[in-house]
Amino acid sequence: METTSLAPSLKNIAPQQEYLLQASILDANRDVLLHRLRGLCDNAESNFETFADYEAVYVLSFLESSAVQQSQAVSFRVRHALDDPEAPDHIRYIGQAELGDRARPTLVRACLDVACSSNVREFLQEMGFKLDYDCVMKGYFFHKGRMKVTVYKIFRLLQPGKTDSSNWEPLSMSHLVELSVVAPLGQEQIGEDMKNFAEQLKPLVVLEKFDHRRLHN
Amino acid sequence: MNKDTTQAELIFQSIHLIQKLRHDVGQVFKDLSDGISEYIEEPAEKDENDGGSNKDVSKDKAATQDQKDTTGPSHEKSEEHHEKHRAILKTLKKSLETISHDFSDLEKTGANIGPVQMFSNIDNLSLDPVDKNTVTHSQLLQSYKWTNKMHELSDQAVTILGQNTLKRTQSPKFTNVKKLKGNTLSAWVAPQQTVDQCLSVLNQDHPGSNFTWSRPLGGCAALQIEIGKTLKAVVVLRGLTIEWVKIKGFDETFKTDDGQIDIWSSSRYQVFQKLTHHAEAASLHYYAPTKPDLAIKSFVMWLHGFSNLFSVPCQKCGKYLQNNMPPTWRDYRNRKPFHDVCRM
Amino acid sequence: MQAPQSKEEKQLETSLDDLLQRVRELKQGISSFIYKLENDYQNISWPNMMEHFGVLSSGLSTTKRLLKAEKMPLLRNYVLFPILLSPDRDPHLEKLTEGRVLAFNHEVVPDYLRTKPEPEVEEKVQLLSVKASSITPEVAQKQLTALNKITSNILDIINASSDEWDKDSNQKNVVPSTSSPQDTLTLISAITKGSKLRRPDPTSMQQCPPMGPTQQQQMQQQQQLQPQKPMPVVGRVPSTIKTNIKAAATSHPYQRP
Amino acid sequence: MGVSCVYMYPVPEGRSGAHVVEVLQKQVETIGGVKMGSFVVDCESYLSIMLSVSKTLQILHNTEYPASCFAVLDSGATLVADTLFNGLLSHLKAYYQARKGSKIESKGNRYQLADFVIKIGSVTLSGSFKGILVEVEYCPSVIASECWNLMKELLQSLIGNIAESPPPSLKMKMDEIYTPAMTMLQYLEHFNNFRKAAAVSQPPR
Repeated sequence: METTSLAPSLKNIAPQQEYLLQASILDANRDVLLHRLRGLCDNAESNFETFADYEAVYVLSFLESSAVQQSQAVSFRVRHALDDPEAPDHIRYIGQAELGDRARPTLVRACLDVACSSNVREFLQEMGFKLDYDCVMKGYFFHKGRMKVTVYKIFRLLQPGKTDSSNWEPLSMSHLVELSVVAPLGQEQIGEDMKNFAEQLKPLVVLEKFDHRRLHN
Repeated sequence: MNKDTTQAELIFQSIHLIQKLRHDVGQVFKDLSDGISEYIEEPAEKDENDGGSNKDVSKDKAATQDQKDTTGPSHEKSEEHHEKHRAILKTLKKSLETISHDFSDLEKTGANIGPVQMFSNIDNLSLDPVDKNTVTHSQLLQSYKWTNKMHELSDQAVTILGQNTLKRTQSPKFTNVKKLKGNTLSAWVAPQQTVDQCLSVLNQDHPGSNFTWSRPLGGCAALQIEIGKTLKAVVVLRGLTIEWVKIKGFDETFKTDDGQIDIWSSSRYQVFQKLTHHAEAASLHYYAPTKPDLAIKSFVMWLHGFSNLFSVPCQKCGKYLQNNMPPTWRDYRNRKPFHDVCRM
Repeated sequence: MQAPQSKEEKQLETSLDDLLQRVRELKQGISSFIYKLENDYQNISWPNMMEHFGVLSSGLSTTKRLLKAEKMPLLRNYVLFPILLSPDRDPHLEKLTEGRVLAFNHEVVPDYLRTKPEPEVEEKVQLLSVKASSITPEVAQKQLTALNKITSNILDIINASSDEWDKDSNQKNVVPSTSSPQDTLTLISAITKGSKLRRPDPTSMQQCPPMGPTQQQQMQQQQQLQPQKPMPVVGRVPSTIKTNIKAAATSHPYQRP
Repeated sequence: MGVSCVYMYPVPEGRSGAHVVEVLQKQVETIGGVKMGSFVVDCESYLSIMLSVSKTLQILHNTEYPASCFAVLDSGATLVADTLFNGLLSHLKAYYQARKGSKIESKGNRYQLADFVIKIGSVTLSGSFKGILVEVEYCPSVIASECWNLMKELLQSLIGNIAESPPPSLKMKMDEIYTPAMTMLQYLEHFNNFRKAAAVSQPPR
């Protein structure tokens, strides 16, 4: 029964982990950081890569949502590039963040990226998902090796569903800075590399592993 | 030209004089080396060698006189000896005179020869002592071979093209320049505005298709036509002349990975490869250098006939498929669909 | 006569021996220090150096103490009188001085047997002491205070500027407040938990009146009494709201740390 | 990518499925088809649990699109995603669970004939043979209504009158630009039919 030629590609989905460090930078100091990143990262000769994504988070939870089961709620982040109409939509599943012990340099969480067709929003809703919240992220993107650095601003949508820029309202006067690597499970070396990289951005931004449990909604 | 020929004559003359001079000088040395003893036999040889010039004749006379003297009685030996010496000196003097005469002649002609003009650096080639190090020779040889070949091939091409009535290139050799001059030029030197205007008119005339054009290299327009949802074509225009046609499927693209327009790659579908061939033929068929806008108009109209490529059966056999291909041919006049094998 | 004399001599002899011993030790200390400085200077450390100096100074002070000791006869009472000066090389002397003094001649004797400073130096000292004694105590006092004043002034200036300098460099370290932790928190919680991005559920309006994000935050900070005010939980349908409120009011299931 | 039509080819009484497949393959080879590898289309059903309305999620894969995964809901809404979508499903275990023994697949040879691709697949439901599906794809065209007559000509020469009209799930979308998802919907329809037939002949325990 499992002898189909498709079997290998389906069964061997290596669990991917995202290693993450976060920080923020005030808008006024953004350019300094951008120039430093440009020098540190690959493709220094080309211009900044920008992105503008619309992200909507969909949650699937039981109807009889008692608080205990709430923790079982599954949320998918659906992303859609506003600046590149050709790019496919994107579902991202992010697991619970693990802090690990103190020695571990970064936050680690399960992560799964799936590109999909653009009817994904309706499809998820039909599956029983509900829109939790949405926002627009606009900013810059760098990469160095497999490390990815994003510097972006988060915008609230004043009116639901409208994604043109007149409908945006910035959430704060800062840009969020994220340094992340998506890699198969158990590559602890990456954390060290990221730590070293983050070290070079000090004291402009201090990238840290943030305890997400500390956050209140 | 005239100067060159006189120059050559002069050089020839002076070479001749130099030869003569050498001969005379050689004679003098020979006389000297022979001395008195051998003197007798010498004139005979001399007689054989040269008898042309006046001076030689006079020398001969002296020689014959000497011969007579030698045959004289022996008691006059000492006097005879004297005579001999005198004769030798005389001939010597005479030949030296000829030499000086010839030499002055040579000097005169030499003065007339102007300095040879240096035409190019080629002249310096001979000065290069290490010709083994330079590859010039083999290269020259190679290029000579190639020019020869090219010459040969172009000759053949001329004869072949001469027989062909379908002429796309205007050359005084093939066509009557005076007749076509004004119009032909405008066919491929049409200003961009004219081309743009013509294309937008075409776009309006064919509502089912979508025309877009760009000029990736400046002058020539690369026109992309989408006909219905059936096919895409790229047409390269020089002015208003069709230079290149490619046809691909609706789901294929004329873009390379880096966003450049790609006019070279062929469709992966056999149908559109076939259509490309037909369209190339059609672009020649509709070629009209005098009325370029009409030519492109009728070509586009013909191309538009493929909008029903998959949905119309062949006019002759009434079938949709022949060799697993739809009717890929459209008649030039009435644009009726035929299979490739069904047209006459 | 013999006995006391010999006793005195004996004392002198022993004390001289002692002295010699001390000086030799001192000399050894100096030479080893010099040796170290010349040949092993890479490894010498500051504390090491200070240690050497300490040894030397203690050696000097013991020598001094020895000279002042009671047992020590007054050496000053002894006169050293050079009987013979000779320009010739004296191998015995050379050996005794370890090659430093080759001959006991006119050149070295004045330097080695000197008991007073050089006349020129003496003159200068004389001059200065005369000058010092010529100043009246009042004038001296005045000058002293003036000097003190100037010194303290300078000290003040130096201190002030050094303070300023310190402050400057401190400020430089402080200035790059390029990020605000508050913003970081806001942004991360927005991106991970969706706070301040979530639209108030129209059905649960009555329960949680819509308010501006900043206002809401202030509220949260001020009203520490009820920080666990339940946010609208997305995904609930209206029918279940009542039970939710009840649950929240009685005991909230997740206590935040 | 082009227009595909999928038809069920009946197995006459008393003939083995393998034999009928063989005959069909011979036939394709006679008209000039060249064998170009094999193909598999598979489908698995996931049932929703604990949701107010019961929902079925069908997950299909096709070797023609090896990096894609097709998810279809009851309404016919189709999501085309990376094969990694299977990984997402594992996170939804609490809500959607795979129905046991629902795995059905069509497997067989793939033939190329000019611009046509012909696939003859034998259908197996949890390991046992259920029938034959024939897929004919005409690659150059993207509009089903345009090339239907042309395809019909080839289809009829191959499987006869079964291909009298376009497949029912395609009928509504004849004038749209054809997408691979439409092929998958046709397969799903056939798979559902096979499942129903199996359920009838084999009453549920």
